[in-house]
Parts: sequence; structure tokens; C-alpha cells
Amino acid sequence: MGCDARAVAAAVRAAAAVVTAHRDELVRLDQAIGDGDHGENLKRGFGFVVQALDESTPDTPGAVLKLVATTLISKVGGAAGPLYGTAFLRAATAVGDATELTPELVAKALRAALEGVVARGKAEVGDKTMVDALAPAAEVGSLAAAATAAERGAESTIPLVARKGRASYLGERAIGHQDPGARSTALVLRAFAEAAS
Amino acid sequence: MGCDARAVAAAVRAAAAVVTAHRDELVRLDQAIGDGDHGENLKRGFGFVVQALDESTPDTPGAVLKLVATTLISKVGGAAGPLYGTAFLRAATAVGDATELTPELVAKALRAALEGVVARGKAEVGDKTMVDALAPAAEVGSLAAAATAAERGAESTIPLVARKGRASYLGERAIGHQDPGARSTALVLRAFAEAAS
Amino acid sequence: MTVGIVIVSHSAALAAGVVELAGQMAPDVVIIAAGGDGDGGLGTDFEAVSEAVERAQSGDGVVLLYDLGSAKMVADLAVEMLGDPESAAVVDAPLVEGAVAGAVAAQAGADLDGVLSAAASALADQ
Amino acid sequence: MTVGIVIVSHSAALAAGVVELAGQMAPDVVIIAAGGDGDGGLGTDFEAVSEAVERAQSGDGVVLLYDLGSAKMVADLAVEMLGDPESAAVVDAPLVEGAVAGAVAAQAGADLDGVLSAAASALADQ
Ligand SMILES: Nc1ncnc2c1ncn2[C@@H]1O[C@H](COP(=O)(O)OP(=O)(O)O)[C@@H](O)[C@H]1O
Ligand SMILES: Nc1ncnc2c1ncn2[C@@H]1O[C@H](COP(=O)(O)OP(=O)(O)O)[C@@H](O)[C@H]1O
Ligand SMILES: [Mg+2]
Ligand SMILES: [Mg+2]
Ligand SMILES: [Mg+2]
Ligand SMILES: [Mg+2]
Repeated sequence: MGCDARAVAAAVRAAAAVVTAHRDELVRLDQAIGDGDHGENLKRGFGFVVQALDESTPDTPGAVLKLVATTLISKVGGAAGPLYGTAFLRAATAVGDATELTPELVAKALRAALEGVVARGKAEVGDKTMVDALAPAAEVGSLAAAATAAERGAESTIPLVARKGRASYLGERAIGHQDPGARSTALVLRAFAEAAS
Repeated sequence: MGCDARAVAAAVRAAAAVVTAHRDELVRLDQAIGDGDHGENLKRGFGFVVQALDESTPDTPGAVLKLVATTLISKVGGAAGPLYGTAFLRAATAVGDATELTPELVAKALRAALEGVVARGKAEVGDKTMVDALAPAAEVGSLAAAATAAERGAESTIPLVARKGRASYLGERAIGHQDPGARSTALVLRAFAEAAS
Repeated sequence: MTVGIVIVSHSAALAAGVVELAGQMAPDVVIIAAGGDGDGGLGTDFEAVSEAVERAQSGDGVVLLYDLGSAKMVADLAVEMLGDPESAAVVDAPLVEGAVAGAVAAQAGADLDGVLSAAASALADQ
Repeated sequence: MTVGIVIVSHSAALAAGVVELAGQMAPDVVIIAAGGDGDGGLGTDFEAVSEAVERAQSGDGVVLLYDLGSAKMVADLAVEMLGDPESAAVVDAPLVEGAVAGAVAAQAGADLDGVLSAAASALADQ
């Protein structure tokens, strides 16, 4: 299938549906090692994204990604806002004015998103954050492989102590819990992969 | 003259009158290197002290000093409350149950007051605080000499940089201003000396 | 039961805000605001601080945090005047960061020393 | 004109209290609170932060302080998105202590770097 602005918008809507369906799971994960709002943050943020896309869908994939970014930044008050916002903003810049996304552009966008999240939050792999899902995803060739890598990466956060974000206050007590941001990253990438397939 | 509880209470009333008369001067000093409330803090606090003495004057000099202490502690919200409060509390303990203050007891009370202020605020001589007035006062033999030493000590704060209290935020800009707490300490000791003479 | 926390501030709003922020990650910890001069103005209120320490005391101890040096002196005095001064302690820590770190430690069941050291080693960038 | 200050906090009360406390010793400095999620809840509000930076900007620069890591990210993003990102800076400092020290420095006419370093070197026990 082609991957023009409408296809990207459809993938974003699919991601919105998935985070909405998984709201409670993400809330529970964040209750265990944070303040319990991650599921609601993302549900609310992507809700506004869908609203914005309903009002007017931009012409290019990059413009869609930029709309996602600015909406999440202004509507999500919590770490997920600036982190997801920066990821989508860098992805938008990476794909430029292209009218169709190629697999190469998708891979470039993923790497740019990772770089943005790292620049924003200063977390490394192993710090028990969404970087643990996004970093392995940015290394592989296809969205489907990225989603699988992100799922593994998210699960790899379970035995870790957190070194960034609210969970970092917990010390050893974070062990045994999956990081909510890593989990939501895997969910979003899986939604993108399925929409693109 | 004798120095029983009534004489001590009269000296405290004299001090209250003096800090009230010098309220504006102390406010101006505190405006220059603090938040401008020192004159009002002391006026208000000693006002409550006089009220408490009006209601019932305790039997011993020590009990009078203790009443001054607890009143200042509960009524003065600002550094002066715990500092003056601790000074009077330690002085009260130093004079014990004596029914008349001797010059030796007065000297002992002054030294105890100084120790209390230092324990409370951790300031040393030269830090531009009330310790600069109280420390030289605690070294001399009579209240009159103590008042004179405190006045000199207060003036010695003018060229200093503050290392404790709000004025410590100002760095070099505190230079050229007399410390309000040192000034008020000198005023109170002069009032005591005159009441005792 | 957990260690309790008291926030001593010159500003009532500041103390209340710290309680709100720290409480979010420590729902079972008693965190009490002692802010303002008691008359709606900026200042500290010795009696409010003493009462707050009493309310925060469950038997496991109370940690006090403060905003400025004069609030620290009031907090120290309130602790010294307790029946058992060992049952509470004032910590030199950044107020907001220390309160959050201390509250999270208390929530996890840390004892008085544990909460004190969590607060004292809190970082601004976390 | 002086350097302006913005307090980015998850709590509206906390931000307002810090403004009140720091403002007391810096009456001529523009200090703006950007606290809460904009809906009365705990959280940060990117647009409120951006607006606060604009209001605090007199031409001499703006220093932003924050409470938790996510507030720092919002503050960084707001600065990066300014027309002139060099005109403002986020400082890693204890929120309350840094705000008071920074405000006093700004009141004395310090420039952006001076306010930043005053805030960053603020001590809890002062
Ligand atoms: N500095 C950081 N770098 C990368 N990811 C981070 C960082 N801080 C937090 N996160 C991610 O954000 C997630 C929490 O998001 P959310 O609950 O929406 O924000 P908040 O912690 O502000 O409530 C964490 O699970 C983690 O994956
Ligand atoms: N740590 C300290 N040790 C000794 N004296 C101090 C200390 N901190 C402040 N002071 C004294 O307190 C005075 C200010 O008192 P006041 O204005 O009533 O309190 P605040 O600074 O809380 O407004 C200063 O001038 C100084 O003499
Ligand atoms: Mg959360
Ligand atoms: Mg949150
Ligand atoms: Mg003052
Ligand atoms: Mg004051």
C-alpha cells in the first residue's frame, strides 16, 4: 500500500484507538511506579490529535506528524507530552516534504524520534524508560520488526531500576514492573505496523 | 536598686517602648538588606509581651524572662522570633529560681543568651548578625558596658558581607548597611541598662 | 504507619503546593503544611508548626523540611520543645525535591533515618 | 529592566507560593508562575509556560526553574521553541532556594548568566 498523508493519518488514528483501549493497563503500570496518569495522558492527548485530524488533515506525512507533535506537546501535561511530542517533531523533520513515506524514510524517522527522545530526556538504554522500547525499534528495517523489537524492549524494563522520571525515586522498588512509557511506545509502534501492513 | 521580678518586668517594658519607638528605623535597616519587617516583628512581639505582663507578672526574674521567650517565639514569625526567643529562654534558665538578679547572674544570663543565639542560628562574629552585637556584650561586666559594647558591635556590622539570614543572599551589596538584628539587640540592651541604673 | 512529613514555609500556598506534589506519589503518608504567619501574610508560625508535627506523628517519627533559614530555626525550636525531641528531625534539603524524595521513601516504609537520608540526597534534576 | 523568572511546577499553588516568597526580596523582578495542568489538576501546561516566558521577557532574558523532571522537559521545549532560544534558559537548581537566590540576583541587576549561576549555587540552608 502507498504511505501518503492519509495513510499516515490513518495509522495515527489506529494508534489513538490502541492507547485508548489500553488506557487502564497503562494507568496500572504507572500506578505501580509513577503517578498513575500515563494511560489517561496518552488517551487524552491522542483524543485531541484525532480531533485535530478530523478538522483538517495536512497534505504530507511530515505535516501530519508535526500536527501530532504540536497537539501532544500542548495537550499532554506530563513526561509523555514533551517526550512523545519531541519524537513526532523529529520524525516530521526527518521525512521532510516527501508526499509518500518509503521504508527508508520510516527508518530514518524512527532514528530521528529516538534521537529526539534521548536529547529531551537524557535517558540511556537500561534506565527503564521509553528509550528501552524505542532504541531497539530504531535499529531494525521495517515497522513490523520495530514493533516486535519495542515489545521486547518494553519487557526488558521489568527487572530494571529506573534512573529517569518519577520511577527513579523508587529505587529497588521499581523492580518487577514494566515501564509504562516503554509499554505505550510498543503499543503505538504495533498500531503503526498493523496500519501499514 | 533591687532587681526582682517587677524590676525585670519594668526593664522588659522599657525595651518594648524602645523597639516600638525605633520600629521605623529597624524597618528601614531591614528593607536595605532583608525583607523590611524586623521593626514590625519586634514591635508586634514586644507588644504581646507587654500584654502578657499586664495580665500577670510572674514571681521571679527567670519566670519573667521565660514569659518573654515563649511570647516572642509564638508571636514573631521571622528570624527574630526563634533567635530572641532562644536568647530569653536560655537567660531564664541561667538565672534559675533566683528572686533577685545579681550582677553575676546578669552576666551569666547574657552569656547564656549568646550561646543560645549561636546554637540556634549557627552564626559567628563577623557574619553580620545580632551575634555581632551580643557577643561583645556578653564579655563585659555590667549591663551599661554590655549596651555600649553591643552598640559598637552593631556598628561594626556596617562594612560586612552577611553570611547568615536573608542578607546573605545579597553578597557584596550588604556592605554599607547596619544589620537590623544587631541594631535591635543594642537597643534592647541599652533599654535594660537604663532601666537597671 | 509511616514516617510523617511537615513542610515549614513562609508561604501558605507554597507549603500547600509541596504537600500536593509530594502527596501524589505518597498517598499513604501524612504530609502537613505549616505555611504562612497565621494571619494570611508571609512568615512562619511556631504554633502551627508544633501542631503540624503533632498531627504528622504516628509514632514512627516526623521529618520537617523548610524554605528559608528562619523557617529552619522555627522548625528546630518546635522539635526541641517536643516531649520527645528524638521523635522528629529537621532536614537540610532542597524543600520541594527533598519533600518528594522523602515522601516516596516514607510511602515505601522507610524509617526516620531512611526518610531523612532520602530527602537530604534528593537531586534537583530527577 | 531586569532578568525575568518563570516557575514551572506541576502544582499551581506551589508555583504561586514560590513567586510570593521570591518576590518578597525582589520587588522589581518579574516572576511568573506557570503551575498546574491548566484544568485545576497537577501537571504542566506547555502553553502556560510559553506565555509565562513571554510575559517575563523584558529583553534582558528569562530564567526558568522547575519542580520535577517532566517540568524540566516542558521548560526546555518552551525555550527551544522561542524565536530566540538564547533569550531564556532553564536552570538545574533546587526550585525554592534557586528561585529566591536568582530573584535576589536579578533584583541587583545581574544579567542572564549571573542569575543562572546565583540560582544554580543556591543552598538549602541559607
Ligand atoms: N527523562 C526521561 N527520558 C525518557 N523517558 C522518560 C523520562 N522521564 C519519564 N519518561 C517516560 O515517561 C513515562 C511516564 O509518562 P507519564 O506518566 O505520562 O508522565 P509523568 O511521569 O510526568 O506522570 C515513563 O514511564 C518513562 O517511560
Ligand atoms: N542564622 C542567624 N544567626 C543569627 N542571627 C540571625 C540569623 N539569621 C538572621 N539573623 C538576624 O535576624 C535579623 C533579621 O530578623 P527579622 O527581620 O525579624 O527576620 P527575617 O529575616 O526572617 O525577616 C538579621 O538582621 C540578623 O541579625
Ligand atoms: Mg505518570
Ligand atoms: Mg503525571
Ligand atoms: Mg526581616
Ligand atoms: Mg521576615
